[in-house]
Amino acid sequence: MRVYGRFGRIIALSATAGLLAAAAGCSGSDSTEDGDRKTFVFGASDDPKTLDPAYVSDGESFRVIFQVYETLVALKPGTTEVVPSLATDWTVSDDGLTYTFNLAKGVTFHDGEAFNATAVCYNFDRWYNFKGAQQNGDISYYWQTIFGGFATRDSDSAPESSRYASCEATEDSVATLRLTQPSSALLSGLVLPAFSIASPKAIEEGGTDITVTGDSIAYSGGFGTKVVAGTGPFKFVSWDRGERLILDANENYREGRPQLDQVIFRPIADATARMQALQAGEIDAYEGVAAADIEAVKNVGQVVERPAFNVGYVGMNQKVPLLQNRKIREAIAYALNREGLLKAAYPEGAEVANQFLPPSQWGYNSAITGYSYDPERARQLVAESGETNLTVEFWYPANVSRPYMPNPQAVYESFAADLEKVGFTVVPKTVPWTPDYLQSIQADGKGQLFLLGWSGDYADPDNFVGTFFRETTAQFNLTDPGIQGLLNRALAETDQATRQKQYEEVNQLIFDYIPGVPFVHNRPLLALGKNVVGYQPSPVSLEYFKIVNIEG
Amino acid sequence: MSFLRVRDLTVTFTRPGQAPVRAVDGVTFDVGSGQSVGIVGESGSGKSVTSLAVMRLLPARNVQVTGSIELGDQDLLALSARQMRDVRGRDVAMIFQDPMTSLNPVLTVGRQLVEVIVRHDGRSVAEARRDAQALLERVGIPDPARRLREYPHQLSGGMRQRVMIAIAVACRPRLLIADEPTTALDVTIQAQILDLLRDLVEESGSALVMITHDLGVVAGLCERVHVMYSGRIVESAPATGLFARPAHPYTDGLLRSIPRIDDEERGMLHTIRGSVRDVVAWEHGCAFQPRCDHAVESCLGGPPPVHDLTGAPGHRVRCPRPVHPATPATGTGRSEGSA
Amino acid sequence: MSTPEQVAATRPTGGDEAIGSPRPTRGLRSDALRRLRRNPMAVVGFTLILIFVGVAVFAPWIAPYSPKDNSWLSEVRPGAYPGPSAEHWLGIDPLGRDVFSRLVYGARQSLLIGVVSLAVGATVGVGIGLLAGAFGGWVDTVVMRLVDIMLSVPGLLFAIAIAAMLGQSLTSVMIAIAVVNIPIFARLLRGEMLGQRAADYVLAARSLGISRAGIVFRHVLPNSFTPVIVQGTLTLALAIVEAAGLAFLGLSGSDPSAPEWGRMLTDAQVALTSAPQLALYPGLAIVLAALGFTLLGESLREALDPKLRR
Amino acid sequence: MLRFVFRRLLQLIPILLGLSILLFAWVRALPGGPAQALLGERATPEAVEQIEAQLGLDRPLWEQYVQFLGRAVRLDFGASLQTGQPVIEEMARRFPATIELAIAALLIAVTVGIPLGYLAARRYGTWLDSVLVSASLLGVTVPIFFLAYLLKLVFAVQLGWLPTAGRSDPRARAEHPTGFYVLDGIVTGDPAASWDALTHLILPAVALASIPLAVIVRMTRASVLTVLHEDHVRTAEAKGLLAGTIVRHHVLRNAMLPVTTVIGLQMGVLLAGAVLTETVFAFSGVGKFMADGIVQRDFPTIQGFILVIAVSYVLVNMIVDIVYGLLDPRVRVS
Repeated sequence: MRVYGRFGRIIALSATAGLLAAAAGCSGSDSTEDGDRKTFVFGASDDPKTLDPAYVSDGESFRVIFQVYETLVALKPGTTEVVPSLATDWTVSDDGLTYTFNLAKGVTFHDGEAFNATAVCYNFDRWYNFKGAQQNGDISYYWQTIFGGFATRDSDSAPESSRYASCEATEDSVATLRLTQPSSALLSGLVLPAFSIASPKAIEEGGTDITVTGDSIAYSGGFGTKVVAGTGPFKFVSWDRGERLILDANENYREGRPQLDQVIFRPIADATARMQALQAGEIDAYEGVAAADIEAVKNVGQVVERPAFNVGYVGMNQKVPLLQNRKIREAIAYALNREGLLKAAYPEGAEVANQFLPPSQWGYNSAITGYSYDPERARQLVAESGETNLTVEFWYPANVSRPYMPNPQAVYESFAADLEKVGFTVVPKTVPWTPDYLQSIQADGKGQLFLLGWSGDYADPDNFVGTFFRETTAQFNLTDPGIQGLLNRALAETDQATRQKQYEEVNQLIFDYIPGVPFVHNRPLLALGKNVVGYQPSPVSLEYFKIVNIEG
Repeated sequence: MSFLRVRDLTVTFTRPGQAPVRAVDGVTFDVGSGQSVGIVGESGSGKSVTSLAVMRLLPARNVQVTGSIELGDQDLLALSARQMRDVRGRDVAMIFQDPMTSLNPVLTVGRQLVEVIVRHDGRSVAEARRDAQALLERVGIPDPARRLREYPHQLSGGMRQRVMIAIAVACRPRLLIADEPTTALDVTIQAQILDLLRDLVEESGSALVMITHDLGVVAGLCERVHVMYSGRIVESAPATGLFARPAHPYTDGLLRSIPRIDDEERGMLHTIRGSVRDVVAWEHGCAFQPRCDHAVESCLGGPPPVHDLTGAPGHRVRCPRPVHPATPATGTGRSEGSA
Repeated sequence: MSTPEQVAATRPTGGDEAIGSPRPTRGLRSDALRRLRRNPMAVVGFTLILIFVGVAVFAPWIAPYSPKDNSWLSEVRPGAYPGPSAEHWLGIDPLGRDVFSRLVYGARQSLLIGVVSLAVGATVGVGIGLLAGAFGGWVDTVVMRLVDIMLSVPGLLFAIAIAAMLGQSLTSVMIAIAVVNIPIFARLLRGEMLGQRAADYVLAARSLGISRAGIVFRHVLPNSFTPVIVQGTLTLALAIVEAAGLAFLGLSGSDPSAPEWGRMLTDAQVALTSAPQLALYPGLAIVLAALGFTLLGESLREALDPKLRR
Repeated sequence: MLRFVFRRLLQLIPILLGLSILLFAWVRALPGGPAQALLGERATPEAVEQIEAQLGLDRPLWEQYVQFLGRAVRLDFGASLQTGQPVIEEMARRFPATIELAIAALLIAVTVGIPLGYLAARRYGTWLDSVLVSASLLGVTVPIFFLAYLLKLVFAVQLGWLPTAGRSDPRARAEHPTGFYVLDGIVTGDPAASWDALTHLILPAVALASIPLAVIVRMTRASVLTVLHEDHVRTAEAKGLLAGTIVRHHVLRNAMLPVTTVIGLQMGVLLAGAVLTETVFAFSGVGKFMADGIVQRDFPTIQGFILVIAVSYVLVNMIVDIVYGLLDPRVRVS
């Protein structure tokens, strides 16, 4: 029976952990704290799903994977600049179809296997040859985003073609990647933890079985849950789900052993509880500091902010007759007290948004001002609209915290009260964030009014406005030749200056159309203990623990 | 000299917010060594409270006990609680009315018997077990070894009362108080239990106080009888004297309410009017007066004094107009007896 | 533990025969009422209930503002929520609403949940108990087995399961709590009826040739209601607390702005460090309302239980 | 005695069968039916169809039930929508934590509740009695999660005496061969780990113990009061037994009988209450998993949790019944 098998595995796991600990030269009592060991405890909001990099796209999994594995190319800490990593340098053919990576030498995986071009290509081939359930959009999201499809197409939802042609170990330390069509996003994409290079032996031995039943994904393979081996600064020791995940310093890390001796991820779902754990000294850092907790955190540690590279908005589905009336949309824009909400419930760095693009992104139209809070005007517009039935569904996600929306329910309550004040009847609708909410809003277009937002993946205006409006999406259901035509032209445009103008223009068009009301560009906050140094916030939330240290 | 001397015993229940109730009011009696004494009365007469007072088993709170109770050379009311624990079970033991509830249901019979022997006789448990077996045999329980291991619910009512008796006599107390020991039992068993009690008392030389509402029980067992009514002793006499010549109208009523086979002249049983509930405090005269056929106005002038019946030594009665006075009864008129 | 002077010291008047004979029912009722009035627990409980129900009924007149009115948003800063003032007796919440008004309207929700779930649960439960008690035999066996099975799921869990099944709404919360109450009332009434059926007056009535239904409805049922009332009072308290527990798990009314104590308490946890009062107010409200019903229920039980009478 | 246990085990069968029918009905009544309950709301129609065929939803109801029962007996509830792992594995992994917590809470409730209840009974009608009774009434009216938050705020955050979250110090490394952390420390010869696990248990256990504690206080009080009035205690007094003997053998021993039953019933409160307490203290037991499951509408998990907890509850109460039989000779025979 299963229970016995599980018991056996626990013992096996413990034994493995013990061996690893012994191998690392970690002697002494198991549970007593060694005063000399520098431990960094990160209060995560949840367990990783799995540590198989190719299967995940969520922040908590990425955070751990980012410390254990490395990618061919990486980001300069705190920026979006691509720098060498496992590939010391690379060349791109003129046609943009061939990438030749020169790999770092003398690197070994945590399991002792040698890192070389064969290992790199093993990983690429594995991804390209994903089958069946592995082609599920939730599982291989980033492969599909960057490379497109697979060797065989097993799922209707998988992209039809693939940009990937082949990977060849031309020399022991030279890997050649060939594409079927050029991609300017390739190098930026390869920094994502999803393209981490793992030990082929670990993958083979652990197994990568996966079964998908509806919403539920079972990572039944041992790779990523029990067997984990990358080349990163920290290596996997043990994982006690719900309790802690332990990483130890990699003594043989190619850049030299990290300053920290061990890193521990402690899952605490509730932000207040994480703050309390920080106060009690149980953890050294956490993500998602509530605005109300800033002072309390500052009393015991530090608050650092990530750059604002996001937007939160109230979307309006054009499928809904009431929302097809521009007067109504304008009334809503005037009715929402965005400034009041931000001042009351967001950290100081949060800015009121008036377009779907963050100010730091080129293409932002600084000439746009307007739709300031004016309930009188809103009421007047409602009266002018001629609409009599002012009942509207307002969707918000339950139990989730997003970078642009730390507490969706509070945002909902505040805006709903604003809307009711000017005469709307608001019907609350809420479902859990993943997968139900995204599905309902983005795929099924069930939303009428809805709360949503976007954190930028890369620095291009199309990543924001293009994603929303270039095509007619289920969430907005916007069909407007003016906006859509301009967005398509801007994407094809090669002249940077022209593009910038086009996006500034399109932002004005969107502002006038009001397919939704952007309300915030937030700066997500991280809390750090007093003695934590070297933590470098990243605009794309990928932060290196190898440069972190505990002082004193 | 008497072994148990009770003098002017008064038990008052004081409950906050309610008038104090005197359940026992100035009771005085003696029990000689080896003597058997009966205390007779209806429910509520105070006879049980008297016995509990002697055992000092009345609650400490809201109960006031005055007077004196001397057992041998000990003043029981002056003993500390701890000292009293040594007295109970060793010097004076008690048998209760209901054998169904008086034994602990979750302990074996043996355990309940052994613990008292160990407690007072200072014997080892093994020794006490042997004693216990012998005791059970003595009180007439067949197969005592097996019974020791059994629980009370496995025994019949009569057997349980035998166990109670065994527990009471386990440490050979010099005084045994039996509070209605047969009331809850079948009639056929009653006689057996009474026989057993009589045998045991005679054999051990213990004194016995038999508390009962049943004059019949007293008749065969006791040398002396005290009749209680509403907290006071209304008549005390040697058993033979009492049955021959009941003096108090209440005693007379009790006696006449016993059905007798040899008594053919009366077709109907006598009943006493009313119930003991219609209590009149003794301060305002005889408490029995409201139910008394003989009552006269003077019965209401304060508590009637006790006086000896002339010509009947040791026969005392608390009534100005006894039913069978020593002197020829007048039956009518205002002759007021005086002490 | 103390070594008591005498263990039997707390016995009532020493097994005296003077006390404890059967009393007629009518006497018992008025007797109970008298004892209830003298019991400070009952008085406190009754007062709390009076306040609670009064506030719930007259909420619109008591509350100075609408519970959803967020006009004071501009006075709020993260972690700094205005405290009590002349305009806002209990201050302003993180979304710029008057805390006192929300608390007052919250009493309505709590009372509604309590009363409806009790009414439904008790009615159905009593009906089932009646069925089992009146018919006896296999009906009784089957019904009581069912009740046993329902009781084999811990109450809160049962409520969670049902609320989770029905989805997020006030109705589903009320149904969930009601369903949990059904087996409790069914078993209670059936037990009472079995006891009553053997009672002397029922035997007397039967010997007089009164029909079974007649006996059940005219004699057994009215006499069984006392414990139902006691249980009902206690159930109201439980319903209020259970509703809070469900709210904590996200199982409450669909409108998060609706002033509901359990939800207010849950939402206030976010600001527990900076503004503990926001949790304390609804927390205390829940405790006091529940305590009111518990105190009254327990006093009632004690007053009506002849065994506990001293 | 063996026959008594056997008979009691036999009585389990109808209860468990009934329970399975109840759960079957629950799954059927879920929005979208059993297939969606297994697959989640986003299930594609094809997946639903496939599962429905697999579950035999087109077959007669009784056949479906038999199939459901088969799965339930094999503890096959499908995969958790939260983690993708089989529900039963997730439960098995977390069950020791919840058991440990429930036992700790029960220990607190019993060791504190019984003496307090006894004290209240002995001081019946005094202010002490009133205080204890009122406190116990308060104990059942304070929402567990609210109490948990208050305890955490005061003892962990403000005073810093105890940890705020989790089952063990995240920095400490301990082996967990059994999953019961306190026990693990003993098994692996690491007393510091046991101590660490204990300190993490205290606050959640106290919060969880509040209701059972209150109930046990009141039950003990009522029971002791009843026993004190029983004739056999007077007999014991008349025997001149020492006060301590009487309290232990004649009062408490008898009074504990009804309390045992109540303790069994309180296990239900403990197991269900764990859903609330574990969440507050980020204590990774089945309760927290269930709470997350409710939020995520993880019906396979909810279903598994309900069945496992209900069965545990029934089993615990059966054990309590058997213990009751051991304590009370009257039950054994009848």
